[in-house]
Order: sequence, then structure tokens, then C-alpha cells
Amino acid sequence: MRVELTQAAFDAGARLSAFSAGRSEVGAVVSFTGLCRSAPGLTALELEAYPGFTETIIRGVAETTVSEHGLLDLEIIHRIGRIAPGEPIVWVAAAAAHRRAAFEGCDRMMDFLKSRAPFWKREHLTGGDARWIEPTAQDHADLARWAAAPAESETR
Amino acid sequence: MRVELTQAAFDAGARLSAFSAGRSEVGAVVSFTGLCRSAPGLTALELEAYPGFTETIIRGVAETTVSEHGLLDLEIIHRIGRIAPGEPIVWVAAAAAHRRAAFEGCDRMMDFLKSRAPFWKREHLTGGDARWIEPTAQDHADLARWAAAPAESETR
Amino acid sequence: MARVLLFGRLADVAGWRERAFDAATLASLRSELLLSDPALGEALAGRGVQAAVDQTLVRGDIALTAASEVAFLPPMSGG
Amino acid sequence: MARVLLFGRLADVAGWRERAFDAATLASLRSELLLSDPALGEALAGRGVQAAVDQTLVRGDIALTAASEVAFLPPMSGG
Repeated sequence: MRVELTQAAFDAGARLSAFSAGRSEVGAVVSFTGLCRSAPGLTALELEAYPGFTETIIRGVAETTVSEHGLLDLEIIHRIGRIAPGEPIVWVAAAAAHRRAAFEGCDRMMDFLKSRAPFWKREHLTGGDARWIEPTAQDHADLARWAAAPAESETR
Repeated sequence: MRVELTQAAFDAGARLSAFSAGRSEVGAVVSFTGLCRSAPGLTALELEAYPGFTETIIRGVAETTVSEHGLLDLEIIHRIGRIAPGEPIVWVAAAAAHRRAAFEGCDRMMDFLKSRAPFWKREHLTGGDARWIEPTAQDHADLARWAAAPAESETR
Repeated sequence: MARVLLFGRLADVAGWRERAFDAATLASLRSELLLSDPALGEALAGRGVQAAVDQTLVRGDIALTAASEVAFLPPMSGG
Repeated sequence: MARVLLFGRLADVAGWRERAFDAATLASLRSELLLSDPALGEALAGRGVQAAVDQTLVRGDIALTAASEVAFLPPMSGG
């Protein structure tokens, strides 16, 4: 299991190649790549983390996800700092013997990362304006699907 | 949308890099990589397709999946011929504006590919024995989750 | 002379994958296959085996022409 | 002298991200921040704002030492 925050742009495909290589025990790898979408007036996203704290919280949820979904491995790469439209923001890969566990583990990890992970997100707009973004109602509804999950209480 | 059957081994990561590149309209890319699992006595899997027919059936289900889940793109690469343990058998990537559609589209496509796609699968065992494999009850249960899907009738 | 294709275990049962047969309908083709190779005829009538004519799945009978491609497909295993 | 860290919009409100304060408890630190900067004090009491002491989320009051790291966290937006 691996949790990495990075200031630098990364190539999701290169991560997938490395993650999948030499896994003859694994039947299924599901990866999620979250890209910065372009929007009118958006010049960049900026993500702030609380160094140490952010990784610890993510690692705790990742450990729960690995054990509850029976994953063989789980990897999370998350950008921080300024991110241009079209660049990957987050990449999660889940490996399991069978595909259902890999899909569910990756999906659940993303629901957490998108809605409750300790990041603060700001949109930079043309003209120099910037505004902070808070999680959407959809993000909370997605997360509620894993109702019994310790993920909820850990970040409350 | 792209459906490809290939005799040659492929690198799932390289496909993901190509699929994700330059997509500033897309927020979410979910990819599934199905690897050949090693098992005691297994030397290789062999997949047979009906050239033309197999691609047409897969393309039909892919088109339904794109339109019903509102995907921005969908790509399917499937090995045929002999596949060694640890090698990718199938790779599916779904791109969408938001992650729920990307997860569901990829998941549904895989349920179809694993249970009802027109392939015939054989395990080659040490000593030269070989045996044909039929879909599992779990595969059928997974597919039944998308009950209203034309995918079912198309392959009946 | 319809072209007949066998897939998966059906080709193992028959010992061939592709062969030409003279048959005016799918039903008469099935009869001919059963007569010439009872084991194959029985396998073709087995649970889940489907027939495709010119790459379209067919239930029941259908006329064949000299250019027809007839495929017998065991239950599809998925990938 | 606890080290105080502000994240997200809280740092914008305050105009700083990290500063040392002299406070024996989290509650007294909050009072001091409210007195010195009412807009920040109000933001810290806002909905969903959490406090962490030495990287552990804290509800209610807690004693601080000179080595304490106190972070104020607006609602986490996710990535």
C-alpha cells in the first residue's frame, strides 16, 4: 500500500504499468484517474494539504479499504499545488483477485478522497480572481453509500 | 469508441496514457485491467474469438453502455490466442465528466465481457492437458445487476 | 456449399474447425452433421449451443445459400 | 508559544498561514485570536471548521504546551 502527495505532474499510465507489473496473483486492477476539467475562465486548480496529517488520514482510510474489501494492494497518488486543466489530480489503483473487490475498493477510496480528504481546493480564474471550493451534495451522497465505513468517523 | 482484439501482449499503462492524453473535457477515467492469474498447473490461457462477429457484438454493447451511462469515450482491448500468467487479458477504459458514470460504465462493460462476450476460453495445463471453461454463476449474477440492459438480449 | 465453422469444444469434438457442406437449410445441415458424426450432432443440440448464419444469431430454421457462413457457438465463456 | 497553522480560506481571512501564540489551552487560544482579529475568530467558529492539535482532531478544549502545533481546518474539500 502506498500513499503519495506530489507537487509534480505525473503520468497515470506509467503508474498503472508499474502497479500491474509482475502480478501473477492478481486477477483485477481497477484504476481511477481524476483529471482537472477545463471550465470557462479557469486557469488552474490549487490544492492545499496539511503535510503529515493529510497522508495519515488517507492512509487510515486506505488501510480500512484494503481490509474490508480484501484488496491485494492499493495505491494513491494525489497532486498538491497548482494543477492545469487536462492534468491528473488524483490516481487510485486497487488490485484484487476478482474484479468486484477491485471496483468497489477503488470506488470507495475515491468517494472518500473527493469528499472528505484533508485538502482545500481553490479555483484560479482569468483576471487573477480565486475562489475556494467546498464538497458537493453529490460527493456526500456518494460517500453515504459506504454507510458503515470508519472513513466517516475518522474525518469527523 | 474503440474495440480491438489482439494476438499480441499489450501494456495497459501505455493504453491508459494514450487514452487520457489531452482530455480537458473529461473529469474521470476508470480503467480495468484483467490479468491472467497464475494457478497450480496452469501454463497458459487460450482465448478463441469468432473474427468479425466477436467485435460486432462487443461494439454493440459498448455503444449501449456509452449512451446509457453518458460516457465521453470507451475503449476495449482484448487479447486472443495464448496468454501467459501475469499478462493482461482485457483492458477497458471509460471516460466521463464525472466519476460515477465512468465507474459504472467500465464495470458494466466488464460484466458483459467476462460473462457473455463471444469468446471461448481454454486452460492449458502442465503435461499438455487442456480444458474449456464456461462462465461462472458469479459472472451471471454480476451481469444481472444491469437488468434492463440490451446487452442481455443481444447475445442471447 | 455452406461454409461451416465450429468454435471452442465443438471443434475438439468434431476434429475440424471449418468445412464445406451441401445443405439447403440450417435444419438439413444439422441432420447431415448428425448423420455423419453423431457425437458432433449431439454436441450441437446441447444446452446453450447457438447457431449464427452470416454472423447473425439464428433460432429455428433458415434457408442457406452456397455463400452462407454457418457458425456453431458453444456457451460463450467471456474473456 | 504554540505554533498555529491556518489552511484554505482561513489563511486568506487572517492574512497569514503560520504564527506563534502564547496560550495554555485551545479555548484561550481561540479567545486570543478572536480578540486580535474578530473576522478570523468568527471564521474559526464557523460551520465545519475543525481544530487539530499535534495532527489529531480535537473537539472541545485541550491543554497546549510550547511545542504544540495547532491547525485550524476549514471543511475539507477533497481532491
